[in-house]
Amino acid sequence: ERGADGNVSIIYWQAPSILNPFLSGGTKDVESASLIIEPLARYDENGGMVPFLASEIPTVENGGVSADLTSITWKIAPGIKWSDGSAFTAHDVKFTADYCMHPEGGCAQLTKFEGVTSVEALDDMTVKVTFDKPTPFPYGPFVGGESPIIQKAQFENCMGAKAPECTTENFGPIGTGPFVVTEFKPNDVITMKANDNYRDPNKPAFATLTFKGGGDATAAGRAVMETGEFDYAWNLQLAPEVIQQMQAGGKGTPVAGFGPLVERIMLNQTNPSPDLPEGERSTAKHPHPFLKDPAVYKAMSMAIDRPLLVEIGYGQAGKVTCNWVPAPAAVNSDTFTCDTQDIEGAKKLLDDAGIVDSDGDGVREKDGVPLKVVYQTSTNAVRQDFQALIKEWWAEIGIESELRNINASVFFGGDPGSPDTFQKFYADVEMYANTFNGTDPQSYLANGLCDKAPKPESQWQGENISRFCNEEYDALHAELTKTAGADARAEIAKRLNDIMVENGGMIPLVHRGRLSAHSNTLGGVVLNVWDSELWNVADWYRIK
Amino acid sequence: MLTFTIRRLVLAIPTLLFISLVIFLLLELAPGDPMAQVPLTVPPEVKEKMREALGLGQPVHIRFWKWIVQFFWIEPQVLIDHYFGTAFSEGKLRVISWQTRSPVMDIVVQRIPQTLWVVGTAYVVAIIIALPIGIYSAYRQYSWFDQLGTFVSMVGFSVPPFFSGVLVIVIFSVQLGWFPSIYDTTHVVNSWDSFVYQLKQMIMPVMVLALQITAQLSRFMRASMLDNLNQDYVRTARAKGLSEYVVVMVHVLRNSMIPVVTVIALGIPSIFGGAIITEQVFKVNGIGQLLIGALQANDLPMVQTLTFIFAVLIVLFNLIADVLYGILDPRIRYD
Amino acid sequence: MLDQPIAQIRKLRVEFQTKDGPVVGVEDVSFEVRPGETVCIVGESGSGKSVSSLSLMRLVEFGGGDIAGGQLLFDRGKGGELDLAKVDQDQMRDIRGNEIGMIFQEPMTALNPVFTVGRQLTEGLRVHRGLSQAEAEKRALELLRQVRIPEPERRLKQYPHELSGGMRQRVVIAMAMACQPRLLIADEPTTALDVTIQAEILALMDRLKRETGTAVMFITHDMAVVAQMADRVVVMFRGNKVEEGTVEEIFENPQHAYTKALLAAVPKLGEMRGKAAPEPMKLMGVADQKIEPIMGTDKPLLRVKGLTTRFAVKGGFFRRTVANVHAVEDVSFTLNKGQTLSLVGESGCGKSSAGRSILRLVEPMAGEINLDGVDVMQLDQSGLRKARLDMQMIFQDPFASLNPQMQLLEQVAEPMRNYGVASGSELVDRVASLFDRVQLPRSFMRRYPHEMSGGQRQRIAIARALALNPKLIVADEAVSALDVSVQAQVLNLMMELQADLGLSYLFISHDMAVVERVSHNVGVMYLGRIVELGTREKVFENPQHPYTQALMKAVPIADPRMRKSEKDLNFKPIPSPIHPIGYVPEPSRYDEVEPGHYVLTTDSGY
Amino acid sequence: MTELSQPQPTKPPRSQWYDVWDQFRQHKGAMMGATLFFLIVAAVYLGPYLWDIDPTKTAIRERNQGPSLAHPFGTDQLGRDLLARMMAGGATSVSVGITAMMLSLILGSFVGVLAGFFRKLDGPLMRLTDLFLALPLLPLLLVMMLLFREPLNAAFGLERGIFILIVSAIGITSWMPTARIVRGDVLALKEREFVLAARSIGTTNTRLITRHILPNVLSPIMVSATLGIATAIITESALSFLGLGFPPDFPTWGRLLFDGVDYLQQFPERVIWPGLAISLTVLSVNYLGDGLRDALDPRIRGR
Ligand SMILES: Nc1ncnc2c1ncn2[C@@H]1O[C@H](COP(=O)(O)OP(=O)(O)OP(=O)(O)O)[C@@H](O)[C@H]1O
Ligand SMILES: Nc1ncnc2c1ncn2[C@@H]1O[C@H](COP(=O)(O)OP(=O)(O)OP(=O)(O)O)[C@@H](O)[C@H]1O
Ligand SMILES: [Mg+2]
Ligand SMILES: [Mg+2]
Repeated sequence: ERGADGNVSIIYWQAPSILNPFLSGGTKDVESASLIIEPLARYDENGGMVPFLASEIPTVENGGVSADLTSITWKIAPGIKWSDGSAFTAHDVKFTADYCMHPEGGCAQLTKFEGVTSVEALDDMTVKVTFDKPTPFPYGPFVGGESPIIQKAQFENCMGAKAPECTTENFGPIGTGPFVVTEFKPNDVITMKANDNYRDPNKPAFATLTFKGGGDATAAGRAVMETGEFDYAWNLQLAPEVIQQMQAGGKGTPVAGFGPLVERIMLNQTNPSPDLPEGERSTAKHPHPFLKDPAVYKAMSMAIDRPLLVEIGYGQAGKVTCNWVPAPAAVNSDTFTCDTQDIEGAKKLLDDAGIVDSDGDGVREKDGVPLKVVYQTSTNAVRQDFQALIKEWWAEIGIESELRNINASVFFGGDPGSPDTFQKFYADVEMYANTFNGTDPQSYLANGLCDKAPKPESQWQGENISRFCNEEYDALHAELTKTAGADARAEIAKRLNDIMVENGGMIPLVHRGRLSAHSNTLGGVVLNVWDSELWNVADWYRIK
Repeated sequence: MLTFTIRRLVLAIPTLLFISLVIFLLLELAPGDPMAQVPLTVPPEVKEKMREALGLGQPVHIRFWKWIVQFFWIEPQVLIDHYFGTAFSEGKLRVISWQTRSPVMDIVVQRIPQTLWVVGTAYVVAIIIALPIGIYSAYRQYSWFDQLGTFVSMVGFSVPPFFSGVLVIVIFSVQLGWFPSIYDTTHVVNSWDSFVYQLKQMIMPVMVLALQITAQLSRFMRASMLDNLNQDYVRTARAKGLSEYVVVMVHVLRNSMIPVVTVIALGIPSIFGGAIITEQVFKVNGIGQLLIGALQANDLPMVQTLTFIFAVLIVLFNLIADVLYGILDPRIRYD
Repeated sequence: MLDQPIAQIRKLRVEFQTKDGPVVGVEDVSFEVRPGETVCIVGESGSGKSVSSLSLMRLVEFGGGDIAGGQLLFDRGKGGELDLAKVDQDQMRDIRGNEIGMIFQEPMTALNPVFTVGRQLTEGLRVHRGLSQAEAEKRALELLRQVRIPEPERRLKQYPHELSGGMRQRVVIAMAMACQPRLLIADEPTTALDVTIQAEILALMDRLKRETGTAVMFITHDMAVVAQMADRVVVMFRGNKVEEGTVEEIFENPQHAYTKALLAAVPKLGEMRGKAAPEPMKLMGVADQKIEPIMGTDKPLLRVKGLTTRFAVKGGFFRRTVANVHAVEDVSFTLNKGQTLSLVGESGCGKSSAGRSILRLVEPMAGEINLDGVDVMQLDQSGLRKARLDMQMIFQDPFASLNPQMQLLEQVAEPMRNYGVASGSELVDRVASLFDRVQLPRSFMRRYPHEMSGGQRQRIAIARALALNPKLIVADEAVSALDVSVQAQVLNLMMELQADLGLSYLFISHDMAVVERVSHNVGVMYLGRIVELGTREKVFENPQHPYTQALMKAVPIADPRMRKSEKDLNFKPIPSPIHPIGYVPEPSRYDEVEPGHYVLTTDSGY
Repeated sequence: MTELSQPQPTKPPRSQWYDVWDQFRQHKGAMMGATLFFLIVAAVYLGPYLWDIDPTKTAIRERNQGPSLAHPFGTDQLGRDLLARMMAGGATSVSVGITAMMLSLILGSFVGVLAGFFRKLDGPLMRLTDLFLALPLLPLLLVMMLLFREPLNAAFGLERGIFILIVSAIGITSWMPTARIVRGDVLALKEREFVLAARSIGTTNTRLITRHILPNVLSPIMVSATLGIATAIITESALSFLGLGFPPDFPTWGRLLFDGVDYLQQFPERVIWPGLAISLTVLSVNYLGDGLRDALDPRIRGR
C-alpha cells in the first residue's frame, strides 16, 4: 500500500548537484533524478529491456522499428500522469528531444540522440524517431536512466541558453516516477515524498524518501551496514577487508552487479618519447619502439596475477577478465584465459623473441632500446596499489617501469593544454577503467577505430586512447553498424574484442562490478548495472 | 575611531578587488576542467558543447568583468529584492554555479545554517572551555593542572580531525550506537525530542572541532594571563586588600582578555568558512564541504565566490579585531 | 597617641627560591615606625628596601619570596598587636589597604590601564568600608581634592593613561590613603618623576602626614629627598640595616662607612658655589684622588644656530600631517673645546631631541650645526657617517643602549670596525686599552651586558663612544639611571677623560645638582627653547628667567636643615608643544643680562 | 673599606646562550620534548640503515599481518613492512616539517624585518601580508600543485618535485604570522637605544639588521619555528586527506594515517603508528617550543 512503510533513506557518497540529467552527466545526478523522471523503457538487471512509460518495446518484429532500420515508433502506455496531475503525452517526449538537441543547451546526453534527424508526435500517444541512416540499435533516445522524459509544460521556457537559469525546474522536475521532490539542497540532500499520481496506486511503499549525498564510501557503507542509519548505499569502492568488516556489523548486506566496466592497461601504440618534437609525441607518425611487439605485450600480460589484483582491490566487486567487453554475457568472448600468473612463461616468450638483457642492468632491450615504460594512472589508492604490484611483476621479467599518478580531474579533464591527460597519453602505458551505457557495445567498440585516435589536429580529442589501428578491425566494425539481430551483432563484437586484445591495444585486468549495500530491512532491491540502480525503487518495501 | 574605521574600510576596497583578481587568475591558471567528473561515456564533443554552454569559451578579462558585475552589482540587487520585494534584479544573470546551474549565493545561503550551527557551536564551546582552563593554568603555573592542561591541549592540537573524527564515530556510533554518524542537514528542531536529536548529531563534530580550538585558545589565554600576572598593577590591586578572586578575575582578566578577544574575533571568519575536514568526516554539508566539492568539480564561479567571501570576512574581521582592541584598551586611540 | 610603635620589624629575613638556590633578599633587618613619624629607608639599589616593605604587606610571597625569619609586629590599635609574619592571607587582606597603605615606585604601571581612576579608587573603599557606590565616589572625590588634583570630578571618569605622571602618582597616593591607614608605605614614590612634580608630591605627602597623623615609611635612594622628608633614617646595605638615627644625626654625623660613602657621593646643589670650573668629586675609599678644576679652552668646537626640530603628528583620513610637535625651537649655543655645556629642563622639553639633532640621528628641520668647521647640516649620508667619527653619544639607559646579544669586546670594537680604523689583534689591543681607560678589567671583554652592573655598563658605553677619538660627546642623561655612588664614579671618570683628552661634552640632564657639578656652561630648556643660557655660576647663582628660578626652588637639597616648605612651590602645568600645521613661532630673542648670561625675552609659554 | 666596593659578578664569564641552555634544562617538559624529538628524527633518518627492508617492497603472501618479529609494526595490504614505511614516511614528514618551517620562517623574518625596519616598506609589505592572509589556502595549494607539478617533476624528479611543491605550498601559505610578530618586535627594537647607539657609531643598515636586529628577534623566531614544524606536519597530513598531498604510493605519516583510517576497526595498529608518530612529534616540538619560549624570554630567565 502506498506510503505504508514510512521513510526510506539512501546515501550516495557523491552528492547530486542537479536533478536534470540533461545538464549533468554525473551518475549521482542521473540516478537521483531517476526516482522522479522516467524514460519510455529501462534495462532490467539482466540488460533486457522493459517498457516503463511505453506500452511495449518496439522491434522490427512487432513493427515498432521500420524494416530499413531508420525509424522507431514508440507507443505510450495509457493513463500515465505527471505528478502535477496533467496527462503525459507524446508531445512531452518530442519536447525532451528538442530540449536536448538544442544547439546551445550543452546537453550532456546528446549521444543518446546521435543520428536522430527528427522526433515527431504522431498523435498524443505515439512518437516516431527517425535516424539519418539505418540504425540497428535504435534504443538510444528515451531508453535508460540517462534519457528520461521531462515535462514540456515545465521546461518550455528553458530551452538552449536559458537551460541553466531555470533553477527551480532543474531542482524540482515534474515527473512520472514514484517520488516527487519536496526539497532539494544541491550537493547535499534531497527529500522526496511519494507521487500521488503514480500509475500504480499501491506503490511506492514508502511515503517519503531521503537522499543524502556527500562524504566518502567508507562512511556510506558504515551508515548502512554498521550503524543502520541508512537503508541503501551506492557504489562502495572499498577494500574487500573493509567491506567484510562492515558486513560483520550485521545491519546490511552488500550486493554486487557487473556491467561492462573494465580496469585495463592501455598500451600506447605510438612513441611518447619526450625527445620527439611537441605535436609528434604520441602520434601515429612514430610507432612505439617495442610495445607493438606481441612478445612484449603478451609477456607483460602474463606476468600479471589478476586474481590477486581482484582480491586486493575489489574483492566481491571484481572478476578476472581477459576481455575488453566482458558484459553483457552474450558479447563476452571466451578466446583467452589469463587467470594464472606465468612469470616463467613470460620470460621465455621474451627470450625466444630475442629480447634479452644484453647489458646486464636487469632490463631487457629490444633492438637496443631498453624496455623501460612510463606507467601512469589517476591518483587513487587502489590504482597505486596495482601500480606497485605490477611494477614488481614487470621488473621480474625484465621490464622497468616508472610510475606516475595524476590528479583525476586533470587526468580525465581533457584540457588540450595539459600534458597529463589520459587522451594525450604522454606515457607508454596507462591504467584506468571505462565502460559503456546500455547493453549495446557498438559505439564503445568504435573506440578502437583508427580515425578515433586523439591527435593534435583534433585538439587531442578522440576515444581511441591507445591509437590502435588495424584495418581488419575497422572493416569489421563497419559491418557491425549494418548488422541487425542480437546474435549476429554479439558475434562480431566478440571478434572485435579479440582483435583488440590479441593485437596489444590493451591489457584487460579486472572486470569491475558495482558494489552497493542495502539494509537488511529493505526489501525489493534488485541491483541493476545497466540502468539506474534505483530503477525499481517503486517496488522497494520495508521488511517487517 | 570612526575615521579610522572608515579609512580602513575604504582602503579595503582596492585590496579586496585586487584579491578577487588574484583569485580569479589563480583559478584560471589551474588546469582543471569542470567536465572532468562527467563520466568517460560522455564523448568529448558533447563535453565541449557543455563547456561552451558554461561560457568557458570567452576570454579571461570578459569573464572576470562579468563576475565582478554579477557579484557586486546584481547580487546586492537580489538581496534588496528579497527584503523589499522590489524587482531590480529581474532578468539579470546572477553568479551561476557550473555544477548545479543555480545561483551560487542561494546555495551559500542554504549552507550557512548548518555551518554556523556546528562550527559556531564548537567555537562557542571551545571558548567556554578554553578561557577557564587558560586562566587557571596561568594562575597556577607549573602546577599539575597546568601540566595536564598543556598536555591535553597539545594532544588536541596534534591529532588531525580526520583521525579523531573517525575514531569517535567508530566508538560512539558504531560500537556504542549513541550518536548518528551522519549529520542530517534537513532536521528541523520543533520539539523537545527533535532538539535532543539535534544535540546528539551535533555532539561529535562539535567535540572534535572544539578540541582543536580549545587547544589553541587556552594556550593563548594562558600566555596572556601570565604576561599580566606579573604586572605592577596587580601588586597595587593586592595592596588595596582586594581578594584574590577580584584581583585575578577582574583586574588581570580584563587586561588579558584584550589580546584574546581579538584572537577570537580573528577566528570568526573560519566559522563561516567551515571546517573542511570535520564537515567532510561527519557529512555536515556546510560551507567547507561546498568549497572542497566545488574545487574537486572545478566549479570556478563557486570557488571564486566562496573564496572571495572568505577574503571579505577575513579583511572585515581584521578590522573588527582592531576596532575591538581600541574599544577594550582605553590606551589605544586611532586617529 | 602613645609612643607605642605602629610597626616593628624584628630580625626580618626574606629568601627567594631561584634556580641557583635560595637568594637572600633581606638578611637581618630590624626597625620600628612610630605614629606620626616618617622613617626613611635608604640604600643603594638591591639593598632590600622594597623587599622589607613588601614583607610588611605580605606581598613578597606573590613575587616568589618567603619570610624565613623574624617578626613583623603591627599594632592594630584596639585590636592589639599582631605578628604579620604569621597571619594568613585572608586576615592580611583586611589589613592591606585598610590599615597599611602602599604607594609604589612606578606611577606609569601601578594603575590598571583598563579601569577608570574612579573605579580603582573606590574599589578599596567598598571592600573595607562597605560603602555604596555613591558613597565611595563621594569619598574618592574628597580624596582627589585632598591630593590637589585639578578638576577631580573629571578625573574620576578618566583612564590612567589620560593623566600625566604626576597626576597618576597622586591618584596612587589617594588610593593608598583612601581608608585612612595607620601606616603608609611609600616605595620610591618620586624616583620616576620630574623635579618639579617630585617637589609637589613630597610636599603633598608631608602635608597629608601632618593632617592625618599617619605614620610613613618612606623608601628612597635619593639623599636629598631624605633630607627633605625624614624624621628618622634607616640605612640599608646588602640586605642588612647598617645604621639608624634621626635625620640630623645621619647627615651630620654618619657612623657607618657605607653611610659616609653614600653621603660623599651625593652632589649637593650649591656645593660648587664660588668655583670657576667644574672639578671631580671627592669620593670615599678612593686613594690619591687628584682634584683639579678642568678649565677647557675658549676655542669653539660646536656652534649651533637656530636649531629647530619638529615631529609630524599624522592624522585625519589620509594620514597627512595635521600638526607638529615643536620639540626643539630655535636653539642656539656654542660649545668650546674641552668644555661641558649642559642642557637642563623637565621631561619632554626637548633636551634629547636637541642632542640627537646635532648628531642628525633625528633630522632637524632648520638651523646650522657647525662642528669644528664642518657644516653638519649640509652633509650627505656618507659625509655624515664620516662626521660621526668626531661626535659620539652616550645614552641614558645603560641597560637599553647595549645590545644584549653581543659580547662587550664586540660592542666596543664595532665603531672601529665600521670605520675600518683597526682590525685583528690591533683592534683587540685598542679595545683592551679602552677598557683600561674606563677602568674596567680586561677580563670583562668576553662578557655580555647582562653580566654587568649598571655602572659598569655605562662605562662600556663610554668606552664605545671613545673608541673613535671623538671631539664631541653628547651625553644624554648619561648618569640619571645610576645609583648615587655609581653615578659619582662615572661622573668622575667622565671629567677625568675630559681633562686628559680635551673632550667636549654636551651634557643633558634634569638633575640640577649633577649639572652644577660638571658644567662650564648651562642652558635651561623649556618647551623646546633655551630660556636661559650662560656660564654655570651665573645661571645657578643668579637665575633670571622665572622658570629657572622655579626650577631651582624645586630641587631638594641634601641637607635636613634646608627643607623647603610647600608655599615655595609654584608650578604651572606645561603647555603642549603640539601646534597645528602652519603655526609660526616667534624667533628666540635673548637679553644679555650680564656678559655671557642670556635670558629669553620671547614668550616661552611659561 | 673593601667591603663597600662594587661586588664583582662572581660567576665565571659565560655566554647568554649558556644561560638559555641552563634555563632550558630546567624545563622538564622541554627537555623531554627535545629528547623525544631528536629520537624521532634519529629514528626516521638513521633507522633505515638499521632496518633495511625496502618500504616499497611488496610481499603479497605476508599482507595485513599484525606485529611480529619479522615485521614489528605489521604489514599493509600489499605486504609492505610498516616499520620501514613509517620510517620512510617519517623522513618525508619530518623533512616537510623542517623545510617548510624554514621556508616560512625565512620568508616571514625577511618580510617582517624589512617591514619593521624600513618605514617606507612597511605599508606595502603589510598589505601584502594581509593579502596572503586573505587568500584562501586551498585553491592556492591546488593551483600550485597543478601548475608547477610538471616542471618541478621534470627538473627534480618525481619525488623531489612533489616534495618541493608541498614544502613551498605550506611555506608560502604560513609565513604571515611570523612576519607580523617579527615586524612588531623589530618596530619595538628600533626604538631601543642600542639601535640608535649603533647608528651613532656609524653602523650601516645592513650591519644594523644582521648584527643588532636579527639576533634580538631570534627568540620569537625560534618559537614560531618550533610551532611551524608542528603545523607543517599537520598541514601535510590534512593535504593528504584532501587528496592534494603526496600521492598514495609515496608514504608520509599523514598519508599512512589517512590510508589506515579505513582499517581502523580491523587493523587498528595501522592508524595507531602514524597517529602516534604525528602526535608525538607535534607534542615534542610543542614542548620544545614552550621551553624555548621560557628560556629565551629574559624576563622569565632572570627569575
Ligand atoms: N622576586 C625576586 N626573586 C629573586 N630575588 C629577588 C626578588 N626580588 C628581589 N630580589 C632580590 O632581593 C634583593 C633586594 O631587592 P629589593 O627589591 O628589596 O631592592 P631595593 O633596595 O628595593 O632596590 P631598588 O632601589 O633597585 O628598588 C636583591 O638582591 C634582589 O636581587
Ligand atoms: N620620535 C618622535 N616622534 C614624535 N614626537 C617626539 C619624538 N621624539 C620626541 N618627541 C616629542 O618631542 C618632545 C621633546 O622630547 P625629548 O625626548 O627631546 O624630551 P627630553 O627633554 O629629552 O625629555 P626626557 O627628559 O623625558 O628625556 C616631547 O614632547 C616628545 O613627546
Ligand atoms: Mg625597590
Ligand atoms: Mg630625554
